[in-house]
Amino acid sequence: MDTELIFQLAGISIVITVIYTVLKQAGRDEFAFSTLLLGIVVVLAMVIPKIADLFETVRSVFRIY
Amino acid sequence: MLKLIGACLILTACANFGFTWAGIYEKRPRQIKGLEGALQLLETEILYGATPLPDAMEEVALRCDSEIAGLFRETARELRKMDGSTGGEAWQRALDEFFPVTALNKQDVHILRRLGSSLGISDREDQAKHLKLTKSQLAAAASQAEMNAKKSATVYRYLGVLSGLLLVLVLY
Amino acid sequence: MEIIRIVGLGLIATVLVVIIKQQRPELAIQLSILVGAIIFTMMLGKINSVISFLQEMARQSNISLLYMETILKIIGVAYIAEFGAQICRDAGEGAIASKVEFAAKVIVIVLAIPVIAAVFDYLLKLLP
Amino acid sequence: MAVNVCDTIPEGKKNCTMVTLISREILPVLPNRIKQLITELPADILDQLEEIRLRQGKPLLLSLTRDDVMVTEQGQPTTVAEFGYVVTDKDLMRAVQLISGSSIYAFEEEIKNGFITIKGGHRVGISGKVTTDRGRVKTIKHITSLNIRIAREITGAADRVMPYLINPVTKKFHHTLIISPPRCGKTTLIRDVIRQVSKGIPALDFKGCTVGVVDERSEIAGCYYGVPQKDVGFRTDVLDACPKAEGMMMMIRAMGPQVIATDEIGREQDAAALEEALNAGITVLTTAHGKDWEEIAQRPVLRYIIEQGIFERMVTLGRSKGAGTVEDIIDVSSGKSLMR
Repeated sequence: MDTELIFQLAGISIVITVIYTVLKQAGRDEFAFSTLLLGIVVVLAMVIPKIADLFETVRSVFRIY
Repeated sequence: MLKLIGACLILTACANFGFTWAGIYEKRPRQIKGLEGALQLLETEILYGATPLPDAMEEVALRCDSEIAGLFRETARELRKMDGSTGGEAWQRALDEFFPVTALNKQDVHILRRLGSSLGISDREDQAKHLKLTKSQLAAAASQAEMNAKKSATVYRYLGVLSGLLLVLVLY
Repeated sequence: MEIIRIVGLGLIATVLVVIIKQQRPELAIQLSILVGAIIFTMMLGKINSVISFLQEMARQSNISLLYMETILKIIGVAYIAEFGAQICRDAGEGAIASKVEFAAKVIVIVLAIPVIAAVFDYLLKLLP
Repeated sequence: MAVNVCDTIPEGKKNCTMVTLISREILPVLPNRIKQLITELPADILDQLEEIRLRQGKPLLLSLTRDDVMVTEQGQPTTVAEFGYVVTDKDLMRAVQLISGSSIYAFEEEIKNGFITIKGGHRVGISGKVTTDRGRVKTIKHITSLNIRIAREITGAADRVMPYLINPVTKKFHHTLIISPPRCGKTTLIRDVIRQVSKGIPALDFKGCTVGVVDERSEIAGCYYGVPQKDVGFRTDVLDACPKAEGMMMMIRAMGPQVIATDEIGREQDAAALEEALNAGITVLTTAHGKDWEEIAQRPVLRYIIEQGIFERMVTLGRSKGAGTVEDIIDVSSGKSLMR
């Protein structure tokens, strides 16, 4: 389940990169930038729970309360 | 499996949207060019044939680009009703009806509307002048539209497919 | 085999990150964070069993549980700090990485104070 | 003995035809407001309607058979000018556009001549500010007056006069001149004469013959895009809006008419063309403005024509019993009135 997430994230990153390039080429710089921002937010939203998970596990494993 | 089908549906829908959008951008210069040609025909009808407006409109509708023939056919129909509306009014009404089914934007329609107010109210030379003016305005709009289309059509095509892909990836 | 899975994952992720990094480093970083987090999480389960074993040993050999727990805490803090600092360094922010490491060191010392105090106590008892 | 040609039509039929005629052919060319006002008028006024006059800034005026009447804003007939609906410049502009079918450019020639013929053969007179080009009328720029003349087609208007115009022995149509003051039914009469000559009259044992109509002012046949809007018979060819003299020559050359009909002769070329027609053995039917034949004879060209003895019959019209009263029919060779 976790490996899937990596590919999903990589896919999203690549697609966003291409969209950014295409829009930039068309001269829609502001559009391109906002797409990028949106992409980062989406990716962050997916990554942050994972990090939270990790920290939670670390805390429980090493008894840091 | 169900997920896969859904993903395919989303992808095709988004791609389709992109292609349609691009299609509109590509249609506009073509339709403006068609309009230019049609107005040329109308000018010929008026200047050399002195054909009455309903007949001239019908003639133009028969001979011009099929995509914009509707505008002229509709005007001729409105005029033939003889319900006390002038050529200009018939033209405006036809435009209102015809505009939503075209790729023309507000600016183009504005040019055409301005033509309507002078349609059929003066002698041949004057009519020809008005038509020439409209044609030159349309020509400017066409070249601009063409440039726009070149840039935008590909972008929208890409964007459609890619946004579909993105949506699938985010939701998967 | 767990290791094959993890190495495979790491390689693929590396390739992807390298691809993305050329265009959009900010997205590449996130990807690498995710990969790191996932591998870490996978390994934590194993570490858990090691720690349980250590605790069992400590209990049998009558070592004070306080020390054991302090050591575990310190290891945990070190792990997390290392994780964060590595990522910062990956992204080219060496300064932030060193700050994170510094913070980790301070916290480790703070955590270690009871142990150090105990050591001093013993030393003072030994030296009359 | 004077006869009103209008009397020959039954009263009921006339009523209904007039109202439907107006609603079908006149109302579509009027701007909405005026259209509404006229629709609301009582049928007996519509029945008498001859002209609708639109003048910018002046009350809307309807000319009836005997007098004229204005219309109030509420659609009531009135004779007080102050109460009448005042025609605005917008009304006129719309009317002009509607009359020309929104194609003023198509009627440049007609506007130069001062009138447009609309569907149904009704003529609309135009006046306003004229622009000239090297001394000739180029166009009427600001049209400020319109006169819509309702062309009445009275089938059978010529029933009373036809027996006098056809030779009872040879069964040939006489050379005829119709003399009439304006608005006395001259055109109505000549149109019906043409129709009867073209179709033939079984009662008089007269077989129809080919008629060529040179309709300089589009009045006789009321051509709309070249198609006669009035019934002028099926053996009739119409040269619409063609100068008379030239038109007659064209007809003689190619169309081979047995009778040539024109309206309002009076110029020298007309006389020459008439002679040409006579030489070709063609019978001539024409009209002239005037009260009676003494008055006509004052004008040199007409006098010359009459003195040549071209015409065999002269029909005089008047208004003594309403428009279209046949006052007299004269046999020119003997100078006697045939109706007394």
